[in-house]
Amino acid sequence: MIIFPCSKAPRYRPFLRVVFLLICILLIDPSWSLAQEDLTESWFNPNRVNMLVFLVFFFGVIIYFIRRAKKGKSLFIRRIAGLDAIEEAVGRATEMGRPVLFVPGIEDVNQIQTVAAMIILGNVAKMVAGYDIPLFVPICRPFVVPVAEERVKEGYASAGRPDAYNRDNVRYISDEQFAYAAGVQGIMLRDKPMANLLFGSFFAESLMLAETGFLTGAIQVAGTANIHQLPFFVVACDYTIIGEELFATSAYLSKEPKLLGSLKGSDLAKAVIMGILALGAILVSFGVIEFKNWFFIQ
Amino acid sequence: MRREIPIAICFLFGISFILEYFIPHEGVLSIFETIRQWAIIVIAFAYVLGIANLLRINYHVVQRKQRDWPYKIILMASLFFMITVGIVFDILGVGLGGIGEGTIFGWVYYHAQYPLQSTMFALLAFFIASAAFRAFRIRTFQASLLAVTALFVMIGRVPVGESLWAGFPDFTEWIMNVPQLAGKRAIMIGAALGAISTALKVLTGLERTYLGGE
Amino acid sequence: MGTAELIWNGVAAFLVLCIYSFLYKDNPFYKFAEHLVVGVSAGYFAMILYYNAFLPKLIHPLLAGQWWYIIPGILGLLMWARFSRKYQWLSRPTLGFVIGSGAGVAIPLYLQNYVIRQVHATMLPVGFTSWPLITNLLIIIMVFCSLTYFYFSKQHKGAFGAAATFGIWTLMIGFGAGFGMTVMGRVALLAERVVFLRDYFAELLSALF
Amino acid sequence: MRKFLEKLERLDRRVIFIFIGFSIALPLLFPVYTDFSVTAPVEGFYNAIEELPPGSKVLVSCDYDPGSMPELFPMNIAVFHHLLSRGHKVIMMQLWATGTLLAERAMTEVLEDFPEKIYGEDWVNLGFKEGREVVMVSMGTNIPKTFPTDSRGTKVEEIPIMQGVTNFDDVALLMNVSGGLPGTKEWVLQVQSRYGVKLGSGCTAVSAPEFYPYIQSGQLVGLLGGMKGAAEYEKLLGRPGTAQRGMDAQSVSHIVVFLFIFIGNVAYFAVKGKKKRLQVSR
Repeated sequence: MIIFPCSKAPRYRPFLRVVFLLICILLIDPSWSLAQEDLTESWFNPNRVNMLVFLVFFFGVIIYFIRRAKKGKSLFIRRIAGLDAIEEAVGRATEMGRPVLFVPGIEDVNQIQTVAAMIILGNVAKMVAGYDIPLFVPICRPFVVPVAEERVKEGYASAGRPDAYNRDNVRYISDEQFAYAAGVQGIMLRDKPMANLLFGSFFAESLMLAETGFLTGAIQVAGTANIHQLPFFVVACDYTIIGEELFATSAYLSKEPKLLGSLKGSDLAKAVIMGILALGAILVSFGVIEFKNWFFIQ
Repeated sequence: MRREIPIAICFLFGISFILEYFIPHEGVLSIFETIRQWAIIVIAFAYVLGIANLLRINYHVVQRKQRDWPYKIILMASLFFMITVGIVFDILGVGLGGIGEGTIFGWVYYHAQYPLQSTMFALLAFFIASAAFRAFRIRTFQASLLAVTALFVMIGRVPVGESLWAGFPDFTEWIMNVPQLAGKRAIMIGAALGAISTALKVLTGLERTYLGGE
Repeated sequence: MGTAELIWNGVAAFLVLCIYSFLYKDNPFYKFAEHLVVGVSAGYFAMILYYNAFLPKLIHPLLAGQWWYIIPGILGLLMWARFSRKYQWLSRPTLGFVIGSGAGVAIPLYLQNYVIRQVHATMLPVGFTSWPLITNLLIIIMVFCSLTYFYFSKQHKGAFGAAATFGIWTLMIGFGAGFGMTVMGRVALLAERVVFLRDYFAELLSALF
Repeated sequence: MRKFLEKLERLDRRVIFIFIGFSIALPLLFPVYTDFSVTAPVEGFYNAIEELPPGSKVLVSCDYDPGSMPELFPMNIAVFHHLLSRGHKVIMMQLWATGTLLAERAMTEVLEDFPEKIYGEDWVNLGFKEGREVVMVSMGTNIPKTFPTDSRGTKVEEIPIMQGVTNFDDVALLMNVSGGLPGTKEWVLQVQSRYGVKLGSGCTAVSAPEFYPYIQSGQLVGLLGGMKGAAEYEKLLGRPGTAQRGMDAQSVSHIVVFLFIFIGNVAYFAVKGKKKRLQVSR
């Protein structure tokens, strides 16, 4: 496919140049920076130049590091502790011969957190495959069902056990948040899984699931980027993967570890953000607010 | 082809939605609004898959008389009941069909689903107490920070706290506006960068595991 | 309250008690309520989607001659290819559409709301001369250290590790505060349920005697 | 003794459940109304309504759902009651589909005290409109165009209360009962900062801290945060409702949780258990 930037890199270069040029023009041309009252007829929103610059910078950095990793340059990434926690929980379940439960959150597959959860799910399936213990995946949104089925099936297949895959273990329960929680609690209470893995986008049901899981004596590992629910996971689970670590874990576990380059990219972006923050704070302290204002988005 | 076309579609729609963010043109916005509606339609179709999955699994349980099978009959019966009074009654023109106020569907919603839902939600009052009792032990420094802040904020929010120490509300406010806010911002920034890079990998087809194997 | 309403509310009160019986332990009443809520809510959502999405967003525009709505119709129908083992792959374009548009919508919004807006809001004047300025400095230091915790390219050792540790402390204080804040809301939920039960039994008693 | 402490350390959760249940139920069944002071944001909210000349038109946007109902419904009732008792006219609308029914229910309860108030003259429900911030902004240019009919299908031109209402300049005050998004934040950013309308908010306890800065900056005239805010407001109104009674339950249950944590720690230190549950990644 020629349109994909990474598979055929040289073809991508002219495109990048054009984008770069455009941004330069946008930044220099003063007519863009004059905020117009009525934008309904124009083709570019000048109030969002700052967003465009950031987006292009961030995309560029990520793609650069992924390409570097693909070329075989070694990139140092520290071990992500969440991985050990998942492996330990699944390991304990296999020792005890008790099921593993994977809860992928309650949002649809068009949410990035759910996609990250699906990537992790495939690898959990791979870990479980050899041991003849069931892997239950209760699901809240119908659209997630086919994706989860595929991921589990593929996980079993790549571990050489396609026969062990049981379609009935990927279960749609209900779209309604608390009905879903009730259904998952039912699985926890009656099938007694030894490892509860809760990854994805959770809301108020987080504590219900984690408390019921504790009651059944399971080892619980949870991960979410929903800040308001993190306190409950931290309190009630054995191990909690916080915010960005969820995406990092999924990057680590994804098919090509080389995609870890994206972690480097996001690290660089973080460093730049810290620099901007420091500079901005100093400038504002001295009464220069133009720099800060540039980051204002309407 | 079985993988390239889906990935191309993914890329195309993804990039267009990114561009849409920068285009304030009315015509363009209305096109994208239509496409957003499409996603809702497509998801509605997927619902049939969900219901089929639910019925298949529960039917298997009943057929094989596995544990708790009578309850699965209740589950399927209530599902069929809702669909019957919702659609079938409406199409047949039987009274009280359809959804909304004053229909059987509405009654069941107000007197079964709503109380069940809100009662499940209210179970959290109990769980939050048992979780606090168990976890808030002064074991390590980190655990103590967690426990002590939780206690302060908790007591500072109720009238009793204020009568214990007049400065409690202000102190709670400070915790919320300084350390809580700072931690929240850091998680937000990190998580957003992680999400964006994952999204980018999905769009460009670098991460395509969601499509499944061949 | 009329007799019909009394009976309907009686059903509701019974179901409430069924759920609360779970607090003692799992039992047939709870199992009944659990399966009922799953079945009813699945049916409920099917109806909501039928009346609020399928009919008004697809069928009505199509009947009104807006032919381009055939595209989501086809994409939706392709999902049903999942029922066949042989043609399962036909559902993939639809997956691509939903995931792609979701990711595309998310990217600028995440960047705007969770990155740039936050950066903008954190650029605060700092100093040592007054309490607000010191507080601002504290906020910036805490954001810095917490971000350090999410840094993957470097081992958490030495000064860097110390910063990350301070970052975790900040996160812990934040989580504690979040937990403490929520207790009130959860208690309010239970209070509302108690009031419902109290009112119902009061009505019931006055109706009976 | 040691055995007792060990038992206490790993107390059966059901004991906690019983205590929590009673600590919430008993104060609701036998209220005592413990006293508490009224905070400035609530006073600001109350005064904003008090200071209006009678007959002022107040727009109330009820943006919440059954999930946040326990906290916001008592507030909603109190606001309607206050407005009608001062002789103001209530124009209500919703940006959440689930809010319509709840707002109507709140009004029905309030109207029991004011049987003389007439729909269309003293209050009107414009109903729910999809579109979140877009609706807010378009109301800024033209309210009748945004809501051509009320929730009952009557044309806005035919409703007496809506005569002379074209945009935010024609309402004396805007009140938002906010359960999440879109809610107070959006009203502040999209409407208050653009059109300078006076805005008050009632929100859940969880989101209140987010809105406090708006009070400092004067963008909100007042704020009711969660059940506590509603209780303070009810106190000012001199009309004890669910919230004020709920505050007793809040105080008692919070003390109970506090005591349990305290007992747990005492027992823990006495036994010096080695169990390790809480970990955070390094």
